[in-house]
Amino acid sequence: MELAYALIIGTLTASGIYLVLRARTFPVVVGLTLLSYGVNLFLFATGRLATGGQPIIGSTEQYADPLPQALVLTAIVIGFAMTAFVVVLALRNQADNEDDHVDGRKREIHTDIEEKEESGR
Amino acid sequence: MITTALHITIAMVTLAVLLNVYRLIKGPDAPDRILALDTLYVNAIALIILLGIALGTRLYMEAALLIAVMGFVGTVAMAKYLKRGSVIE
Amino acid sequence: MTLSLVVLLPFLGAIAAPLFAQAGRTAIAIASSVPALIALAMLFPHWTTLAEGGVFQESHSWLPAIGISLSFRLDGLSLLFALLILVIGLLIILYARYYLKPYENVGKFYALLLCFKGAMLGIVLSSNLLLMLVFWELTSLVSFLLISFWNQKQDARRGARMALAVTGGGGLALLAGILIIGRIVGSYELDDVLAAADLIKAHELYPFALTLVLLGAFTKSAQFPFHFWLPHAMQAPTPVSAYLHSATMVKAGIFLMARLYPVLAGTDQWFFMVSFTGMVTLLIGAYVALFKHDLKGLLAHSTVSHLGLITLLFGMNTQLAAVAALFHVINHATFKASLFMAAGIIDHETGTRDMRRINGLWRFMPHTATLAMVAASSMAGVPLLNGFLSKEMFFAESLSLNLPGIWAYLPPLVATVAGIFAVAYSARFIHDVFFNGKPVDLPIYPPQEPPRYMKIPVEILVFACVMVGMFPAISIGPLLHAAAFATLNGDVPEYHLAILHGFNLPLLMSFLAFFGGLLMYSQRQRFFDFHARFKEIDEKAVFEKVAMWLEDRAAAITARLENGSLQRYAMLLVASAVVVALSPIERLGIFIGSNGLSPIDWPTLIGAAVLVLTALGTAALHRDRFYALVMLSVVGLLVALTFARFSAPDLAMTQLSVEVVTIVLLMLALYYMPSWTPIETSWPRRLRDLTIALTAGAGMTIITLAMLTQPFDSISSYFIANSKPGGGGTNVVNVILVDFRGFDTLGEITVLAIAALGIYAMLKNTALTPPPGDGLGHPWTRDAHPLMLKQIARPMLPLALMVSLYIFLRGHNLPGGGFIAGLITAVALVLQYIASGIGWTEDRIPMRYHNVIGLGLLFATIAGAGSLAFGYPFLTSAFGYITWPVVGKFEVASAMVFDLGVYLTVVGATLLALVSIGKLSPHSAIKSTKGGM
Amino acid sequence: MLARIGLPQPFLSLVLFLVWQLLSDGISGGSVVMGAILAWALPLLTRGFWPERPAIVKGWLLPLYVLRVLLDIVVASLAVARLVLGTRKPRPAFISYPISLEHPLAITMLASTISLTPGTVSADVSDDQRLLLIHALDVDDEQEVIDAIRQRYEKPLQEIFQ
Amino acid sequence: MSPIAEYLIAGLLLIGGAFTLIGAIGLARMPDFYTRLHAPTKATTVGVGAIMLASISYSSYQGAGIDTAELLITVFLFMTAPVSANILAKSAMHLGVKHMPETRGKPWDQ
Amino acid sequence: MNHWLTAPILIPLLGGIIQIFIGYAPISLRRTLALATTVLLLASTIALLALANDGNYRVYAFGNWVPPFGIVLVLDRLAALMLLMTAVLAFFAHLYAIHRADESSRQFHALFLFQLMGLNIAFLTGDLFNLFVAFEVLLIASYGLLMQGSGTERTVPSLHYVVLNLVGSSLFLISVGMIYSVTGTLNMADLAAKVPLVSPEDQPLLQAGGLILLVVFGLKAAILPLCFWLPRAYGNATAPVAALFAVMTKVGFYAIVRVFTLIFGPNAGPLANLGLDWLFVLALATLAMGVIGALGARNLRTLITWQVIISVGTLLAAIGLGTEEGTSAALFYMLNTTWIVGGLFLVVDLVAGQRGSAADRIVTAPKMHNRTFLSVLFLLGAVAAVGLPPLSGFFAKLLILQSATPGPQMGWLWSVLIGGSFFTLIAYSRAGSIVFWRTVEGHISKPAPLTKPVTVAASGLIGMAIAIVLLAGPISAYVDATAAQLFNTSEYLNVLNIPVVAEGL
Ligand code: NA
Ligand code: NA
Repeated sequence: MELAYALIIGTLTASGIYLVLRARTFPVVVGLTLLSYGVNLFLFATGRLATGGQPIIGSTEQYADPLPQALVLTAIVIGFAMTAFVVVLALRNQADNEDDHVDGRKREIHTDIEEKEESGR
Repeated sequence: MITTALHITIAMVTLAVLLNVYRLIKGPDAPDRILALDTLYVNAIALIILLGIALGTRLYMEAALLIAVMGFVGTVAMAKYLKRGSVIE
Repeated sequence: MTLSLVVLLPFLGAIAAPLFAQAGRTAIAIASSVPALIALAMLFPHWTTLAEGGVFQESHSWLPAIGISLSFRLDGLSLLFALLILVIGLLIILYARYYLKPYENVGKFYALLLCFKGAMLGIVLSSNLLLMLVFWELTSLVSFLLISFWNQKQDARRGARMALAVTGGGGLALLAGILIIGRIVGSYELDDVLAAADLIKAHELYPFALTLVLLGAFTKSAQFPFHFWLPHAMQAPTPVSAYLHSATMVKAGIFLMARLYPVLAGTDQWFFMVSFTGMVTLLIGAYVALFKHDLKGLLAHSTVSHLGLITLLFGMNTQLAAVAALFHVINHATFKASLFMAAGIIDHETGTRDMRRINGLWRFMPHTATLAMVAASSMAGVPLLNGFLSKEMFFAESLSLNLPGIWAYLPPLVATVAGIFAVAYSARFIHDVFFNGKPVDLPIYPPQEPPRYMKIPVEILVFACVMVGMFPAISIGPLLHAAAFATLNGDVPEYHLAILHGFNLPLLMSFLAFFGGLLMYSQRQRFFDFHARFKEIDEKAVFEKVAMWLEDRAAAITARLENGSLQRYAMLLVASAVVVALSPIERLGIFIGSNGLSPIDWPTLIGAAVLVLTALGTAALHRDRFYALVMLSVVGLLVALTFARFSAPDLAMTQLSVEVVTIVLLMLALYYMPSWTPIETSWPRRLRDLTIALTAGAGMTIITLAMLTQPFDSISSYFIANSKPGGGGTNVVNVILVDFRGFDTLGEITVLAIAALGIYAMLKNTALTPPPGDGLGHPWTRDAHPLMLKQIARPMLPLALMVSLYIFLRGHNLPGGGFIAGLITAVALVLQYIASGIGWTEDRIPMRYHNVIGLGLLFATIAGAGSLAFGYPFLTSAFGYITWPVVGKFEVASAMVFDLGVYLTVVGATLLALVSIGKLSPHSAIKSTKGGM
Repeated sequence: MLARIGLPQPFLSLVLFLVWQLLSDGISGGSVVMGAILAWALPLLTRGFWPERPAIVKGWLLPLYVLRVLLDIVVASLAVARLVLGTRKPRPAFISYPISLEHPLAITMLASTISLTPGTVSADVSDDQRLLLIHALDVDDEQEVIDAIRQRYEKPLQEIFQ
Repeated sequence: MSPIAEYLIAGLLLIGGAFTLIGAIGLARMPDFYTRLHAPTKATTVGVGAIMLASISYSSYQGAGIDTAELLITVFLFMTAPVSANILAKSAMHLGVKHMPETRGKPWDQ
Repeated sequence: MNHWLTAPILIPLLGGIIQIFIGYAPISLRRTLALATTVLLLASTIALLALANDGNYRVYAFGNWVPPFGIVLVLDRLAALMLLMTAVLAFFAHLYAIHRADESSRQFHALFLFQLMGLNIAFLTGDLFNLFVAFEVLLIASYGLLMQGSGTERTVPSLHYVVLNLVGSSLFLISVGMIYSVTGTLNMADLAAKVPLVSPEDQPLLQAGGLILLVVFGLKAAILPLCFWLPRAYGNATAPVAALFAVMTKVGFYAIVRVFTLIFGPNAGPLANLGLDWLFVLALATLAMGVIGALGARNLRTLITWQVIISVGTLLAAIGLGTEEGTSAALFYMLNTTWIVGGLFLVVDLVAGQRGSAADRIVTAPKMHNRTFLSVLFLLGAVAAVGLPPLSGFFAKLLILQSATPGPQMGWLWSVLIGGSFFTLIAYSRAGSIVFWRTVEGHISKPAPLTKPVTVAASGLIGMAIAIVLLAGPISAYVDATAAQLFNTSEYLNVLNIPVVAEGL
């Protein structure tokens, strides 16, 4: 069980980081989402894995560690807020640069085209 | 006997999940993928209910309800995107 | 009090003087003279004590932690310099009154001049090395402003910058040197340092301290190879040059050598560093001075040369040489200040400083010419003038140096050659300016004598030259003795101040220099021709070039590193985390803790496999953005199932709701973006990214594995035990959120609220044109709101609200709570937006989302603050059970109000964010009249 | 009449009341009181979203209809199962079905019923709400399908929605 | 728990599992999008419905009283599945997704 | 329990909530209320500093839960110093903002106040996870503030800033997770007690967690190689925002000081002084990088942004010495650099407003209307920033130089710090002399007016350079005591023993 779980976290982290390192805003946002999934699962697992141990008093005999669950809940909400913000920022980038490159490449591309046009003439 | 039936059912639903994933990856068109995802949501509901039966708890029932709601909204949003581009306008 | 007041007065004057600027130049000159006059009056009574080698001390504690105190010390040495500063300063003030034009900013000029005077007095009177350094750097700063007084001239700006760089930089070296001395001695007080002279010289850090201190002294005193700043500082108004480069600024370095003479001198290292530097400077300055056509340039290089002479004397490591050095300090100050002033008068009256144009002024201004010629003669070392006396002492000392072998001839040879040059450039100053035919093309013609009072300072100084030259023992003897006494720590050698010491070798050298110099001047054209063969180096241009080169290099390096590439920065961040974690993880290896691995069931395994597969798929197929989103949804769903599988129903629900909202959000964004991601990164770069990503993933796998299999003990048992009795709820996670760690939750909803507000603000005036179709050639359809969806969506709203309420109410005891309930409500409303559009929906929503957010935060805060009224800390919860007929027993908890705040914030924030994006759409032209936003 | 006492959508209120009982931990005094409050408050709160007059006239006929549909679903599911598992190729068709219902909700219910019952999916409703596009999985004769739908589902719906 | 109840629950479970699986098989096997659309909308709905019934029966036989949240989920699924199918079909028609050549009739322009 | 401990958090929170509600009220009302909030905050932080100055720890247990189970605020000298420093900076920045910068959006004041709330939580909290939450609050507000203002040039730098910090937040969570997974606690005092006792098998996890945490704080502090996002982000923010952001890097610095003295400090057993050797080297490299950047800057704003990085390098180098003296010196320096850099951002904005299209670029431009006033402010700021006497920067640098003990470390620190001062001196003198002196005839027609608020704000912050010198004695005594308190970690552990309120009123 633990190995499978560890591999899940590893995969999510690796996929997330690879996407975060891309050059366009959209994959970066997707990567951040994947990364936060991995991180949340990791944080959750700091309380170790429990089956049928919902931390609802009276529902079971052995309770899973509730603290990491609360922390992850907070982390999810904050992560959601942050994702929303960065998505909108990506939109602003698109609006301001007419391009979704993370470095806002509009001008360079435009000048490239202009240069080509001039040399063509 | 219920336990055996439960295990068989879980196995069948798990297999169904795999088939869904197959369609999701295979496509070939975007609506196929959304359809696969939608089905996956419904199968997830089944899995959660089965988990509740297996664990003898009803604490996951609301989670199942939530999957139903969220799966629907997700599907609608995706399908609308394909058709209309702007999901909210 | 006296000493600190002496230092303070000029600064006070600097504040007061500009107030008199309106009243005219005379008024401000008089006002500016007051501090110096008071100071002289205050110092005068101490003269007798000081002449006998007495010392006045005054100390106020300031910052003991740093070792800096307001300690001042007046002894012979500081008195000598203080007098130079004050007296010449007064003359300069008088001179400047006539030099400056009425329209110039005289207020600023006098204020800066007084600041400078105060800083100089601070240097010479400080008895704490750090305090001295404060004033030292202050002189650099103020001189920067003085040199650039005419800052509209490029040369003035550049000269000032260069001076600041050299002297300020030297000051930094001096700082390090002083810090080392302070560390060796354990104090920065001069008394302690002087007492620890042997300790310092024996210390292993002595070479460092010496080098650094000398760097400070040499830069300030314009010693080779730092001499280049001084001639360019001549861009300053002439009163400034006269003051800074005769008596003050450049003498600060000399003062420093004198002050620390007992502490640092006497070693071979001192000898070689100081005497060699002085020698080179002496020669270079003298040589270059001859060829300068600029009147002030000649004087500036001559100053460099004389400073070299004084430095050389200090470097000789003999007491007599030190006395000679001090004597020359006085003499140089007097004749050089008067020469600068004379040059200023000439400049003032002719409009140029170019000696090739200035000729034959004797006929136009004989009075000035006489004064200048006397002063120049003193500079040349003509007998009966003060310059001759100290030069004789210098020649004598150069002969008495006991260098081995042939090196013994070097000092006298250098001294004589330098003397020849000095006579030659002095002769040029006299002949080329006042005789040598007629003026050429002067901007102001005919030149006239300057105003009467402008000459008085020159007259006084020239008078001093003559007096000292003729009656040295009477005029300057006691002061020199007192200074020497202080410099040498009481160890003053026998010496005689007389006009002539008989016919001896030094006198012969003087004759040699005198006639050699005249001969050289008469043959000047040959020398000029010879000199013209070398390209003249403009140090300012070189400095400027070096500075520009530095800046360009710096800009290039910066641009290379800070290249504006997020990919680079993100890579650095991730790589940093990987690198620091590498060694502990390596140490860990594939570690299975003592709890071992537990068996896995098939459904979980398959779920895990699907999760891994879709996560990798999302990354691998990310270029097809919609496809990636679908994959991402599956990942999100499976993460939720994972939470459910491992006993976290609350998390599963939260994850589910958040995930759907996130997907909607991403799709809203995707509408305006390309559907495909192009390949832009080269494959080695992608390989590098892949390596980093895989390393990070492997690291996380190893860590998770080790962590999950290790036994552990946490504070959680407390939460489980106290959740019901202390928090009133059986859902421990919820009780943690709203009670045990309610403060986290308050922060969390604040984040949500701020995010929504920020998003709203960011999109307020954004215009985005969506692409006409989906990128695959399909234009978007016409109908936005299909019938079935619209019909089904409506009953969902009240149903969803009911479910929200249900989830909200049970949250304290069972899975659920304000956050999840809020998301359900939000999603139900989002469904309305999707099904029926923004205009339709907003007309039916009674409240602005901003206010919903505000209410949410307010509820949460009020719920938390309620406990304050009962004397309990913020966020202390209270709960109780109420029994009503029919309804039965139910729980009422303050945490519910808090949770209501969470609910409202979530609803408001989620909708504000999503709808703000939706409103970008050109189709949402039918904006609502009220509601929503 | 009911609208005047704050029940603009009586049928909705009833459904809400029942749903609350479903959600609650068994039926109790508390759940009834709360259910009643919600059944009254929620429709009022969301009144703006229901601009039309109440649609369902003969609500008591609805359970019967639902039961029939459920039965059809179960029975016909088997047919689809056979097709899915078998080797025979399906014979699909797009069928345009002329709607005689008028109320949008009624049309929606009909379309939903068609989709839920195996073998047919409502693919689209025309803009003028006169035609329904049905995709049938395995049919010989399109008219047969149309008639069956008309008889089994549209007629009863017409009665409910008058 | 009585044996009949056990049989009933086990039966419901197996039926539910079977239909869920059949729906998935249909999704995987059917030749074009429109035919695939049939499988999950019903088979899966029926399957999950059966599992819900099993769950309701199981928990009520466990003596926890009748808890009917499952019913709500099922109703919800029945309400939404046709809408999902409808809007998916519309998007498929819009994109001109290929259908079997044997299909009679034409999809509508969107 | 002293309820005043919550004042620096609740005051801006309530002020921010009010701003949300009155977003559409007249701007004068919004300004008045917002500024009143900041003034109130300033007053409360002064009170807290007076309180903390007795050297005792004050603990506030939220929800009346005993530590380590609930979240606690801990007020000590360091926290009080950070609070006051921030409040002073915020007051002047806010004052400057009400001139015009707040007109760009109705959310400005709310964001500004929430930013302060986040900062203050970060300084006060005694809980590692709550520190994460505080970081998120201040970050999200800073994202919003960064995007204030018109024009498109700040979008890309903001995007970079946000994405990097999101990755940083993930790393923060990972490290918190690692630390919790070993120690089972989040309270800093409890962590300090438990870290030394960790078993050898668990040490690698804890070490990795601690080091990743250092990376996270290093990102906030903008230490090399994690500093490159900063110049463009700050360089494109509106002036009051940039000024306020002078404190943002200090949050990273604060977190490093707090966590790496208390939890991984000298008493952490096998993990004692974790990462300290890395820190020193990287700090010096950061300092050097900052100097290079400043030297190559083509406009004043960029110059100041690199000054921020120079400050960070200097601060962390002093901390990297790992001594009480070094820490004390760093704290003294921090006050100076934070206020001065903030002030310089404001001055540069005023300068830019008077130079037409040349703005703050280091080029020839028409003469400014208020050249004398602005040049004096710039001169004072530059002198204080470079560290020349007689202003505060000199004493701060002196303290840092003195805090090194002879050895290779001292050699490196002195060379880089003194060499860096030399080159920044060149950079500032060149920039200043060109901008203020190299002018063409005439003035631009419509310069931005120097209204009272902006004048007071800019001179107020720059004036701190003099105020610090005048108060150098008390300040130096305070930071000495602060460093001593920091290094006496055993006292901090008493936080765990505070009683909760047994019975209310
Ligand atoms: Na001449
Ligand atoms: Na698109």
